[in-house]
Formats: sequence, structure tokens, C-alpha cells
Amino acid sequence: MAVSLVFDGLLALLILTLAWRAVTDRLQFRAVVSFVALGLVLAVTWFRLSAPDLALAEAAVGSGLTGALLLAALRRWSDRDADSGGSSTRSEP
Amino acid sequence: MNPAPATLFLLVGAAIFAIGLAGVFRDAGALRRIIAVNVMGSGVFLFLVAVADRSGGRPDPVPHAMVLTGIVVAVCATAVALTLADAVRGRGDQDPDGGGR
Amino acid sequence: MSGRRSAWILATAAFGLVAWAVLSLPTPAPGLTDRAFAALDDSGVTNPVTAVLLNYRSTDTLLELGVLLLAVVSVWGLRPSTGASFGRPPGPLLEGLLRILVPLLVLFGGYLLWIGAFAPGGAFQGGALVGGAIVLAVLGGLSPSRFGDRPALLRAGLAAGLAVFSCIGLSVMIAGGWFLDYPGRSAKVLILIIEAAATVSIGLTLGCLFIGGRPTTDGGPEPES
Amino acid sequence: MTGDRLLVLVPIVPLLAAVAAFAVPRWSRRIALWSMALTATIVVWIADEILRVGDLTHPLAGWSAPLGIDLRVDGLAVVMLLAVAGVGLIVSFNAASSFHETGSRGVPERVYWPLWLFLFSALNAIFVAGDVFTLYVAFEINGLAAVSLVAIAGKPEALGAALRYLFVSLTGSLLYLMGVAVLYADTGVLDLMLLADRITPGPPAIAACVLMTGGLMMKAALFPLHFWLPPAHSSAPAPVSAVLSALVVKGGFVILLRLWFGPFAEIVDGPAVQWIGALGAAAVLWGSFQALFQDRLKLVVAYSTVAQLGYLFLIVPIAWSAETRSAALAGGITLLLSHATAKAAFFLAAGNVLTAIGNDRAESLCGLSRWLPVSAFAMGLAAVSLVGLPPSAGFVGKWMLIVAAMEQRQWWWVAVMLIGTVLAAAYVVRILGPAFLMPESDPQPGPVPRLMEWTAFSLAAASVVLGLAASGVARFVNGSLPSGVGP
Repeated sequence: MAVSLVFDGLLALLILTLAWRAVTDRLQFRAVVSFVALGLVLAVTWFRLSAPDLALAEAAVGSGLTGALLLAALRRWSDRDADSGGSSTRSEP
Repeated sequence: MNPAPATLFLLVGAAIFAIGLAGVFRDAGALRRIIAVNVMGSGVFLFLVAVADRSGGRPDPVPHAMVLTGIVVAVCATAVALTLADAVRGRGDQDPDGGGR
Repeated sequence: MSGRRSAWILATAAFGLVAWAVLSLPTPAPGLTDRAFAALDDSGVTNPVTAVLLNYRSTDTLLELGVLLLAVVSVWGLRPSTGASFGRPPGPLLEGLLRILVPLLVLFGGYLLWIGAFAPGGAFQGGALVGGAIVLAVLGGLSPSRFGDRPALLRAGLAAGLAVFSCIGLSVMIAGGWFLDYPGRSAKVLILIIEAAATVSIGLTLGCLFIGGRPTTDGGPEPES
Repeated sequence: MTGDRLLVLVPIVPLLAAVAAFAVPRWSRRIALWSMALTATIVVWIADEILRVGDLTHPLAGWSAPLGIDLRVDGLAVVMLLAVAGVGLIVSFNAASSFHETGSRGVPERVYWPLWLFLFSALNAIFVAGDVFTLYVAFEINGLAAVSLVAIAGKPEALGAALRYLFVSLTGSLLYLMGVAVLYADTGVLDLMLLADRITPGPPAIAACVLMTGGLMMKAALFPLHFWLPPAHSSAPAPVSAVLSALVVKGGFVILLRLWFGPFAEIVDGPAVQWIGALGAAAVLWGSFQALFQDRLKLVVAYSTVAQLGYLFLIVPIAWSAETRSAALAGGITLLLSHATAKAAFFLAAGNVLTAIGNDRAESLCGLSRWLPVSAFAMGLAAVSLVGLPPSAGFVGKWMLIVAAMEQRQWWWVAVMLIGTVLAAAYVVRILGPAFLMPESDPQPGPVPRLMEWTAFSLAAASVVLGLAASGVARFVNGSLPSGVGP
């Protein structure tokens, strides 16, 4: 009982930290990695909340494929930045 | 059976939903906003899974189905958003991922 | 930055609102668990989530397949052709590994589809694995254009899930029921057919979404009329 | 087949057509036009049946709510379906003619039609779905298709506007979905009617109400969440602008009405009702005021949409009391129909101007009535309805709302509507005055296909003639919103 409570608490903390970093990290790459990790931790949590099929789907699609999409985009954009000489820092209006 | 973990994760779901919401409304670049929208979505999904777990014993399959649908919708939206951000970038009219790196 | 601060104020308010709601949710929790399990005998499957997805609330799933196809249409429209190839050509070791891993993933996807009727799994997990296999093949250096060698076939595969799903739905309606109202004992078979088609479409869609642009072999540039 | 069975075809026919148009790109235009016509026929059939037997329900997959999903059509829904079918069909012909005669202009037709059909399928689904989660999926399809259609021509300003529209749409959807999740945790059902029965005022219901209202207000572009609308609606291809302004934003609005007057009635009751009206009033004034200062025709029309959506939200305080509910609702929906047709006509006519001279700057419109007479008159007629001059539907709708507001002694809404009318007259005259009175400035207009001109004109004519149909609208929508709530 106590063990599972500690485990839940740890999961909750991990989820919060990763979500926070995915949104606020100054480095885009680290933000993406945090997001992927968030997806995996969520999958573990859902396993624990008796939703194994959702855990599978989240790990494969929510975390895996979305992460792959984000990383691919990040690479495309940083490639082009490198071509045009460094990244721009102008923010969207 | 034991409502404690369900309530905990309901709150955590609400919290990361809110974190994502802040990320969308902060003036940041496209990639960050796309991540933020996904974090928001993850918050709702976690909330729903916890709702399903509240029913005790066997989990409620209806929120589970909703989450499964939601995950697929989210990945589709992400793909469209990234492609669109790509197009905006390609035209050089507007920088979709400002914000530091 | 004031935009940043107001965003966090908004977020705190949203969290407070939902947390306030969470703390006064009724117990015991209301829900559809009992109804969903009670109706399981008539649903044609024994996995309750599959029953919800493909029987009780099948129309949501149909619309969800619509979202998938829509995403492909949109991505192809916004980025008309595939860019340069992903990854480098694989070395012999990697290629050998991929040659084993990719079919294995597809096979496991089919397995998940099959067990979805009575155990955790189903069309989405199966389709996700097929999609994962495609992504892996592309990342490993298999040319994306080979993936689109047969554009008409690819389009048919992408459309199959939605087409089969809604045609079965309409057929059972013409036969006298409601939309997607599987008659009598046929639910099990019809659900399996729909899931098989959906698995193919979902896998291809996820693969296409990852690759991005429309395959260059697909009809070439838009003919000007 | 009976109407309740046919109900499901209203979203499914365009959906299947989208699949077919995707699978066989060569026939996409033909598939689109025929399926739109077929859907319109089915909708007319259903409308007729509703008048004879009353509301229709289709329990999807044979399971009724709560376990299954019910599709439901009442008078309000059928009026919206008729508007979608009618305006949608005419605008489709305009788009087809544009592709046929003037080429694709950077818009790939094989992509255009599937997206178009997805948009209409989802829009129809929004009006018939009785389930809050099905609504979420429908809103997502609707939003993604709309965003893609804005971006499709690849113009830089359109791409930026589309990206912003996408973020608004996704955020709105997720706010809404969180509301749905809270509602389900609170009540255990997703069906709108069952929700209305089971919900009890309390923190969960309030939270759900706030989240869903916020999300849908983003989609319905209610002031102050309208900021994304003018750039998106003004930079899209003309037929897309037409359906976005005329129809798509109304999806969010109608669902808001259903929620406020249904499950959330007890929560909204009180000062919130007046606040909703105040937002509507702010939208009327702000949108009209902004429209006065725009230099591009399409931007004027887009800001006018912000203002016209404001009028619709004035329905809420005026219709809240049961005595004036049917009158105010009938007036509001008549106004909605007049805006749907007039705005579609205006955007199509603006598109014709673009086709003819390549830009839509205000100073280029001089002498329009000589070099593009049909489109100029289409704009003139649409303007009559937008301003609300008799005998247009815009006039009849506003009049009914004003009478109902006077009956409730809520004279401040009357003042807002009158000021809005004056402002509308001002921006319309400012932009159209030169078109009719000044000598031509650009004497070399390119050819515009006749079908493109006449589709705009027929919609404009409809917006005037619909004023005569107001009693029919009243007959349909009478009793569409539950009348057992409110003060």
C-alpha cells in the first residue's frame, strides 16, 4: 500500500516536471525530449491505472510517432537555419 | 476500490493541462506551441484515464475509448500543424519558431 | 513579458477551476461501466474497449478514421512532394536488422488486431505498429518513394478503412437496422473486417504522415485545366 | 426509407464522397458536386418530415444513449442543415466554375475537394450530433479541414493566418474536451439531453461550463476571441472565405446555444446572461468600427463577420426569458440566415473582383457597377441585408429581436443594434459608394465566368428574399431550445 503510494507520488512528480520542461525548456531539443519522456511516463501511469491498451497506444503514437514528427521537424528547421546562417530569434507576433 | 490514486492523477492531469494552456498562450514559436498543445491533450487524456479508474474494480471502457480516439486525433493535428509551420517557414514570411534556442 | 505572465495567470485559473471540480466529484463515480459490460454479450467481442470503439460508439471511430484521412490529404496538399530522403542508406548490418524487424512489427500488428476482440489490443495498436514499421523502414534509409511506388494502391489503402467502415454501416442500414447496427450474430465477423481494413489504413496513414509529402510518383504536378 | 434512418446520411454522404474524391482524384469535382446535391435533397426530405412528424432521432449502431450515440434533429438543427446545404451547394458551384474557367491559381483541385467535403461532413455532423464527445471529433475534422482550406493556395499571409487559426482551433477543442471529461466524471453520460436531466449545479458543472464555453467561443470567434478570424477569412480563396464566414463559425455558436439553454441553463442563469450579451454588443461595435478602417474589401467583409456574430450572441439575453424565447430565437436565426447568405454572396463577389483585377483594394472598386455589374449588384443586395434595410431578412431578423428586447425592457440591446446598423451602413457605403458612383479607375478587368457572378448574385438575392420566409423559420425553431429553464 505504502509502496504503491510512493510510486504514484513519484510518477506524479515526474509527469509534472516533464510537462513543465516540455513547455518551458529554453532548448527546443530538450523540450521535445521531455515531451517524449512525458509520453512514456504517462504510458507507465496508464498501465498502473489498469489501461494497458491505452498505455500501448500512447507509447507508440502519442509519444513515439509524435516525438518522431517533432524531431524530424526540428532537424529540418535547424538544417535550414544552418544554411541561412544561424537561427533567428524573432518571435511570432 | 481505492480512489486515492485516481484523485491524484485527476489533479496531475488538470495541472499539465494548465501548463500546456500557458504554453499555447505564451508568445513562443510554432514548435513550442505544438508541444504545448500536445501537453494540454496529454493532460486531458490522463484526466480521462483517471476518471475511468474511479469506477472501481473494472475500469470504465468509455473514457478509454475516448482517449484512444483523442490520441489519434492529436497526432493527426500535430502532423498538420508541423507541415503548416514548415510551409510558413519555407515562405520566409513569418518565423514560426522564434523563442530562444 | 506581460504576455507570458498573463498566460500563467490563465493557466493557474484553469487548474484551480478543474481542481475545484475534481474535489467535489460525486462518489461512487457515475459512469457507463455496468451498462458496457452488461451489453458485452451482444457486442460480438469480449474486450469492452473494443466493444465501445467498434460497436456502442462506432460512429466516433468512423469519424476518427476521417480525421486520419483528412490529415493525409492536408499534409499532401501543404507539402506537394516528398523532400530529400531521410537518413543515409543503411549499412549491411542495419539493413539485415531492418529486414527482420520491419516484417516482425507488421506481423505483431496483425496479432494485436486479432487479439483485440478479447484482450488489450485492437485496430489502433495494430495500426500503430504497422505505422511504426513504415517509419522505421524510412528512417533506416529505405527510400520513401519506394513506399509510394503504386500511388493508386496507396490511395486505396489509405481510404480502405473509412470506405469499408461506412459501407458496412450503410449496408446493415439498408438491410433494415440502424447505421452500423450489426444484425444478430454477424457483429463478430463484421467488426473483424472493419478492424482489418482500419489497421491497414491507420498504419499507412501514420507512415504517410511521418514521411510528409505526397509521393513524387503520384500523378506528378497538378494538371492545369 | 424514413427520415430518422436518412438522418445519418447527412454527414455520411459527404464523408464517403470525400473518401471517393481522395481515392479517384480525376473525378473529385464531379463527386463533390453530385454528393453536395444529394445531401441537399436528403436535407429537404428531412425538413419536410420534421414539419409533419416532429423531431427525429437516430440511435447509431442500434444503441441508444447513454451507451450509444444518438443523432437528433429538431427545428433549429434542420434550419442550420438547410442553410449549410443551400449555401454550400451554391458556393460549390462557384468553386467548380472557378476551377473550370480560370484554372487552379495555385490551388490543387485534387486536394481542394476532399477537404471541402470533409468540412461539410463535419459541419453537418455538428448540427445533428446529440453527443458531446462526437461533437468534439466533428469539431476537430471541421477545424483541420477549414485550416487546410485557408492555407491551400500557399499565399504567405494565408499560411501565417492558417497557422494561427489552427492553434486557436486546437486549443478551443481541448478546452472543450476537458469540459466534456469533467462532465462525464460528474454525470456519467455524454448525451446532451441526458446531461440536461442529470446535471446538478456545483463545482464540476461550473468548471465544465466555463471550459466548454471558452473553447467554443474561440471557435465561434466571439469578441474578444475573434482576433484570428479577419486574417484567416480574408486571405483564404473566395469560396472558402464564404463558407467559413457564412457557415463554419455558426457551428460553434449553435452548440453554445444548446449548452447554455440546455445542461448549463441553471449555471448561466443570472448575471452571466447579461455578460454574454455584453460580449455580443462589444463584438457588434468593435467589429463594425474596425470594418470602417480597412482598405481591402475582403478585410471589411471579415470584420463585418465579427460584428454580425455579435448580434447572434444578443439572442441569449433577449431569449432567456420564456415569454420572448421563441420570438427572439426566430429573429436571431432569421438574422443568422440572412448573414449566412449575404456574407457568402459578399465574399464570392469579392472573389470575382479579385479574379477580374487581381486585387481587392478599396480604391480599385471605382466604377465596379459598370465593369462587373452582376457582382456589384450582388454586393449591393448583400449590403442591404447586412445593414438590415427592409424588406431583407437582415431587417426582419433585427426587427424581431428589437421587438422582443423592448418587450423585456432591455432597451440597451436595442441601442446596440441601432448603433451597429448605422456603423454597418457607414462601412458599406464607404466601400460600395465608389463602386456605384465613381468613374472607373481600372478599365482593364479580366473576364469573370458567368456562373461565378450569378452564384454570388443568387445568394445575395436569397438574403433579401429570406425576409419573407421568417414565419417559416419561426415555425421550425419554435420550441427548439428547452423552455423549462430561465427566469
